[in-house]
Amino acid sequence: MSLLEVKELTKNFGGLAAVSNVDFVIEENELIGLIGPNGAGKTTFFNLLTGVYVPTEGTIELEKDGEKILLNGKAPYKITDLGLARTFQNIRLFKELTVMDNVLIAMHSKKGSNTFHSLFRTPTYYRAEEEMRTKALELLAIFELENKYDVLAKNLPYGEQRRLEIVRALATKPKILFLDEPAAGMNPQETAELTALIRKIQKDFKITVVLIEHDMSLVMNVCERIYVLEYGRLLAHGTPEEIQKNPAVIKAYLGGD
Amino acid sequence: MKQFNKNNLGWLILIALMAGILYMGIMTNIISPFYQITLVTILINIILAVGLNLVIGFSGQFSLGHAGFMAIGAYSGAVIGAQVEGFLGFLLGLFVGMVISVIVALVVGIPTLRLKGDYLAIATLGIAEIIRILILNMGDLTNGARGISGISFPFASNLSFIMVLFALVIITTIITVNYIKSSPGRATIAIREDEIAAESMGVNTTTYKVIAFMIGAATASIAGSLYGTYFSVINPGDFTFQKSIDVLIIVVFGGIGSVTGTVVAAVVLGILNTFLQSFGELRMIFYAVAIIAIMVFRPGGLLGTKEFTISGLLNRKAKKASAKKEVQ
Amino acid sequence: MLKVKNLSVHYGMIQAIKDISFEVNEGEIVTLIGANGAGKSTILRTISGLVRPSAGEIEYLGQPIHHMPTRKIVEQGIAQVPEGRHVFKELTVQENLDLGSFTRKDKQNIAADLEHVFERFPILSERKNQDAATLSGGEQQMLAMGRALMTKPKLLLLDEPSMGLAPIFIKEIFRIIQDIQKQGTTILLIEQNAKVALQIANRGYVLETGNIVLTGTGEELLASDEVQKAYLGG
Amino acid sequence: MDNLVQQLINGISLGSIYALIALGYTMVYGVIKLINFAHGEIYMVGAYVGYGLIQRVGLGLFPAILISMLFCAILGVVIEKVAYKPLRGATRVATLITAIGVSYLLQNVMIYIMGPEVKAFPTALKVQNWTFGGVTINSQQIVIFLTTVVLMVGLQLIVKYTKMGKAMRAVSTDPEAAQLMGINVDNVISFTFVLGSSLAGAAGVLVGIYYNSISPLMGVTPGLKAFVAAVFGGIGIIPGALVGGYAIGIIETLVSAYGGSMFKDAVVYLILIIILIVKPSGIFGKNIKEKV
Amino acid sequence: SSDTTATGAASGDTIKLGGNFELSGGASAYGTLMDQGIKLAVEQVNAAGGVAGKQVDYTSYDNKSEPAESASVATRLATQDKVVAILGPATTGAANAQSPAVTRAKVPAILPAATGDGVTMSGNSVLEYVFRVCFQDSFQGTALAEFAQKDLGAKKAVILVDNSTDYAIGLADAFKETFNGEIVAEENFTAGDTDFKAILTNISKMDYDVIFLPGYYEEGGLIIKQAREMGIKQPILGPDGFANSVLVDLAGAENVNNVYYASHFTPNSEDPKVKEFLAAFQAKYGKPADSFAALAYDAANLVFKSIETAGSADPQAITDALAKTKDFEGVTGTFSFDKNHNPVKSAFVIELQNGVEVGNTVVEPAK
Ligand SMILES: Nc1ncnc2c1ncn2[C@@H]1O[C@H](COP(=O)(O)OP(=O)(O)OP(=O)(O)O)[C@@H](O)[C@H]1O
Ligand SMILES: Nc1ncnc2c1ncn2[C@@H]1O[C@H](COP(=O)(O)OP(=O)(O)OP(=O)(O)O)[C@@H](O)[C@H]1O
Ligand SMILES: CC(C)C[C@H](N)C(=O)O
Ligand SMILES: [Mg+2]
Ligand SMILES: [Mg+2]
Repeated sequence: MSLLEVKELTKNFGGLAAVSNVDFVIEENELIGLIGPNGAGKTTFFNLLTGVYVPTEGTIELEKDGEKILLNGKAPYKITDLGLARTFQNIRLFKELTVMDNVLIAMHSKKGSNTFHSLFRTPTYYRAEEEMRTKALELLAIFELENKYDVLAKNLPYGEQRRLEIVRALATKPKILFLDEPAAGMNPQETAELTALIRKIQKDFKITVVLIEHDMSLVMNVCERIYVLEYGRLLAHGTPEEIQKNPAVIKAYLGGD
Repeated sequence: MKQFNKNNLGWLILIALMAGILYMGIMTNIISPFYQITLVTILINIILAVGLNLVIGFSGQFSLGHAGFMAIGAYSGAVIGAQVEGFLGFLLGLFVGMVISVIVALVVGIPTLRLKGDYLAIATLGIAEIIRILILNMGDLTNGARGISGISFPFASNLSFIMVLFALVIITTIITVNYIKSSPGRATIAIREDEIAAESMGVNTTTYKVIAFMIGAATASIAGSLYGTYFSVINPGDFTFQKSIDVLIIVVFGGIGSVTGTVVAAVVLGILNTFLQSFGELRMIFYAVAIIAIMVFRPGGLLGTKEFTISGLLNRKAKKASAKKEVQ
Repeated sequence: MLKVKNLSVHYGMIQAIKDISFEVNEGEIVTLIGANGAGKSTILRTISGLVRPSAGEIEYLGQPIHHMPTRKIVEQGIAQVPEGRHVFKELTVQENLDLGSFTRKDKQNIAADLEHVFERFPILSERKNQDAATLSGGEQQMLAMGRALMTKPKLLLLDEPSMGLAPIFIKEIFRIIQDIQKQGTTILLIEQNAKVALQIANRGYVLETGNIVLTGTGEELLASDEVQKAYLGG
Repeated sequence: MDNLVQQLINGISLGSIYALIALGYTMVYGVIKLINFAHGEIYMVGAYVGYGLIQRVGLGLFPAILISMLFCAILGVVIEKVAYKPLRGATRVATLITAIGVSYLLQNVMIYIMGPEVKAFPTALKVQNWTFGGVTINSQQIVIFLTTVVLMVGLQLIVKYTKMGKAMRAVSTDPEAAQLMGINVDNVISFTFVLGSSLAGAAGVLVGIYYNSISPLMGVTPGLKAFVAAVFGGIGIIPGALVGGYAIGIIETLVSAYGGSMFKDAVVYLILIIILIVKPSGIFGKNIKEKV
Repeated sequence: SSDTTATGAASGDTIKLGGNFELSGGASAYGTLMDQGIKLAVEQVNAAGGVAGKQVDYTSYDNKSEPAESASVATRLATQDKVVAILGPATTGAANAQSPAVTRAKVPAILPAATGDGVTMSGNSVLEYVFRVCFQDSFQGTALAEFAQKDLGAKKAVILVDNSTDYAIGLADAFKETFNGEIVAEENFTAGDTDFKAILTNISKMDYDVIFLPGYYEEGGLIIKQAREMGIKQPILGPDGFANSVLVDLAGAENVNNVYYASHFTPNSEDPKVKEFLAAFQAKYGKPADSFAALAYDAANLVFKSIETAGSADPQAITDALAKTKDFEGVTGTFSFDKNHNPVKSAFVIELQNGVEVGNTVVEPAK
């Protein structure tokens, strides 16, 4: 089977179906785009996959070591442990902590020493700590943030905050990385740089990236497949070329020129 | 890594120095019996407040139930101290109190720590009150409202008690600091910063909240045992909501999230309190005005979230130089 | 209409705005462009009185306003769509829009204006009784815009109004901006989407770490190499 | 049966008093998200002002209540300006500690001026008892009950339907955006304190009359209970404060009535905790999960 | 310190006396009155030429109504200020916390009103430096139980107890032990409560002859009022905690019928000493003295007398003299100390009708 299979996923808020009957497949090493008008249900869809919301109906299944694991209703931290990581549409860094700490926190479930070792500062603790820091610096270097390791997250300019969010998500060692509007608030120049970075990490880390974005220069450039949502439903699905030509998508989302 | 050791060494020297000063001071009676009481109160308050700071300042969970755990420790110490002779009884009481507190913290923490902000505050306050009311109604075991007096004091002198107390202050503080500066500690701080993001980074928020709560409970219990042992009388009226507030004031005063700030605040408030003894009816008026004034002028507390560090002290010059470079 | 003279703004020790001057004339669309952290939002916040300048003056309709409290500035007819939307999360969409007209005296026109906002943003009408907190990012952006329109401002300050909007709606939003300009509202616009912003703007200023480094008409700036390279991605 | 009805009446009249104080708590909380620990002390000051006016000056009940409300309103605004306003940007615990400081201050200044001991409140209202079957109810209970309900409805109307009410809710969610709407945030907050504190003042006088007893520490227990009541109902929600107040009054009374007087507070807290576990934002609290 | 009432004599010529009182916090209503009672005694003795020719210098500190503070204040007085004797604290809890400190410093402490059983004891042995001038709770509880069955002829009693104070609980226990009849019900309240209707409604349906109400006048007054308004007519019996005129104010004079309480002294006494004390107190403070002020006044005078008998202001000498106290004539009665440093003195049970004292019964201590 595929890496992740979503079947007939539905989320209702009161009378409103924010996500409705969506089928979605993620394979290994892909770059997938998720687009759609405002309020189409894209963020809600991410929230369902990462455990922030519990689906009203439908299934989310992850394949791991040849087994299928049902993700419905699992706590977010468990889903992260299983290899799904994300960034947030409204940046949610640990603002009062340093860049380094932000990354170390994300590593903790994989590498951190346990409570006992930390309380009594055993050699294991020092070894684990040292390893984590080295690893974190490596990750930060990819995003050119290594020199800012001791800056408080809130003091970073906006663009760097977005990048740090990606580093932090990567630090959880995900198989699938979900990015929610990573280019929002960036100018075209910065967006272009980000585009290259996303390609690079997808290749280097051998992961799948799923991204929500309204900036078509980014989406059409990097994504291999695109899903389009409208009113919670799947409106279309295909390659960038197909989507750009799809009249329904043009009408609902892209707008004609 | 080198820096790390230098820093630790610095602290070690400072602690040894302080222990030496205390020892000599008490031996020579320069720290008179009266100042010893103030000292004991301050040291006990440090244990209480450091633990509460872990819960409130670092894990971001607003607990108003500290007095309940202190009561558990005090009563365990008193009851067991009466059964088991000597120092062993003291240790056993200390230990049993910790175990009970940790179990209570675990059992009530799991369901209630899901609550947010003021709802959690009220729930924890409720737990402390329930503990207190149970103690009040435990018949001959706790002696109800009459409390327990003549609690055993298995120390050769005040000096030896104070040295043991000092050691416990150091141990609990080091454990707390070690915890904060470790991977689980960082996970705990992440919860304070943004619970949803923390969970999405793989942090099991319930676990870490409960661990912080349990460490806080254990240290409060230790403080309670020491309190009962030293002052020899306890009754349920000593562990009301008011006591939790007193500790909270120390934490906020020092700066939420600053361990060294907590220590400084405990010392400052301890001295202020003793100083105000002679003001009779005006005492609490001055105290209240002091609280308001300090909060108005230093809303972040004495140290904010900063820590006083030895390495900071050592590096002060180096940093100044490099800061200049950056500007140019 | 708006004259900013030798303005400096500090956040603690950091100087975010360094002695800049510019002006906006009645009926114009003026845009401020610049990289992240250049100080664009700070300027808007200072005009609205949310941040106090450390030096310099701001004059609006010939009257200094840099000492006025925000609400007075709003009463004079300066509205803002702030960065990060700042909708009233615990209130419904309808209540948010009502608050837009809080200081208005012409009660009789309010209902019509509300209709107008709903026409422009049909989704808000569908979500009328929903709490703003649960709106999607883009919906919140529309609400912030709608709310500002309800104040019927003489001068509208827009801080990245297209952020998080779907492409089809970005076009719509710029159309709306031009519309309200036609109806007589003056506009000071910040946009990451510098290209479109410069296309509709009468004039623009380029900001770099708190300084104005370039100024000109929309076309001039669009044609400038520097702007092309730094802000338009090629 | 009579007994149960009588106890319910007892519970409701006790609950009315908690509710009356809780309303002010919740008002202030709703707007500036501050647990105004000094609220119980404003209630106490209200009672003393009423005492002074009736006992020493010889005024009648209604002028005394009005003047006391006025006095407390001014006091509330002064406290806000001096002690809370400078902390607006600070953490909420910092403001909480300041509020505790203010509450100590008011208690001890009152002790300094009036002495620490309990004082008997003059009987300013003739008590009329009515008995139906085995059940007795008196005029004061009815007055307090009606006052509480009327005030609750009044407050709710103000907050929901007036322009000021809208402004209050706007300030509550986003003070900065509220300014951008032309709202005078300082005025709104002052108004909130005027409302909340004058309510406390009225409550002080009414309770003084009802129990016939006032003391400088009289605000502590009801203050705490009122806070619990506000949490019970969902902090910031006006009908919630009322329901929370009644819930606590009735639980306390019934627990005492059926042999648990030793445990009445413990039972109240236990029920509170259980309710919060089921409904983490109180009975009326909206449990919106934060939109991510 | 601001609370000094020295009259200007050089320090060598003064006797330093310390006060450890609840001047702030929950028990400040008692502590403050006691402090005032002592200041009056000091003023009078200084005006009359002092004690053994020396002026008395009285310093009091606030213990915040907290045990730890009480230990701190006692230590401060004994070791820093080097007082020759300590007066206070008011309550049993604070007194217990003070005992180790005075024992260590070997300075006598005289407790005006700490009535808890065993306050002067450590296990089975007496604390050498701790004395009190009030009777203890078990004596009072016993006396009231006997009064209930003998004088009131009660067979069935209801107990309403303040479960938050050791004082009230001790009283209730002693009462239960002595009372031969049936205890129909025991209900609890907490100091600071104002609404007692729930428990009163409960007992209003029961059959009994007397209500025993161990607690203080603050709650006692309100309970009397609410009970009488509810139509409960049985006699109400209270401890010395009722001995304050505010009790009647709180309850309303018309409700205070069939109310009896134990007291250390009666303001209606014909004894000139008592009259003089009451007048002097009223003149100095503008309010009536209650029994707590009277007890503190006695405690101070007892110290003065012991210094005179000892002929020295040395703490140990004072302690020895105190222990030998015989027939000390105070405003709260004439008493001697037993071997446990408790005064052997009689109690009054005062009867109130329509809010006024109509009579009293003297209860002699058991021999
Ligand atoms: N908790 C909620 N309660 C009610 N409605 C909700 C809730 N969360 C989301 N919605 C509604 O569900 C719809 C989908 O929202 P979602 O945030 O997923 O949109 P989106 O596709 O991410 O949009 P955008 O591109 O603007 O971010 C929106 O109309 C929103 O108003
Ligand atoms: N509240 C604050 N405290 C301290 N520094 C601040 C604060 N707000 C902004 N700054 C700093 O001031 C500078 C200007 O920020 P501003 O938000 O005005 O930039 P901007 O041009 O709007 O950037 P963006 O495109 O990211 O919105 C930045 O360096 C920023 O870090
Ligand atoms: C002053 C009194 C109220 C003290 C009380 N008799 C007690 O022991 O504790
Ligand atoms: Mg979205
Ligand atoms: Mg900006």
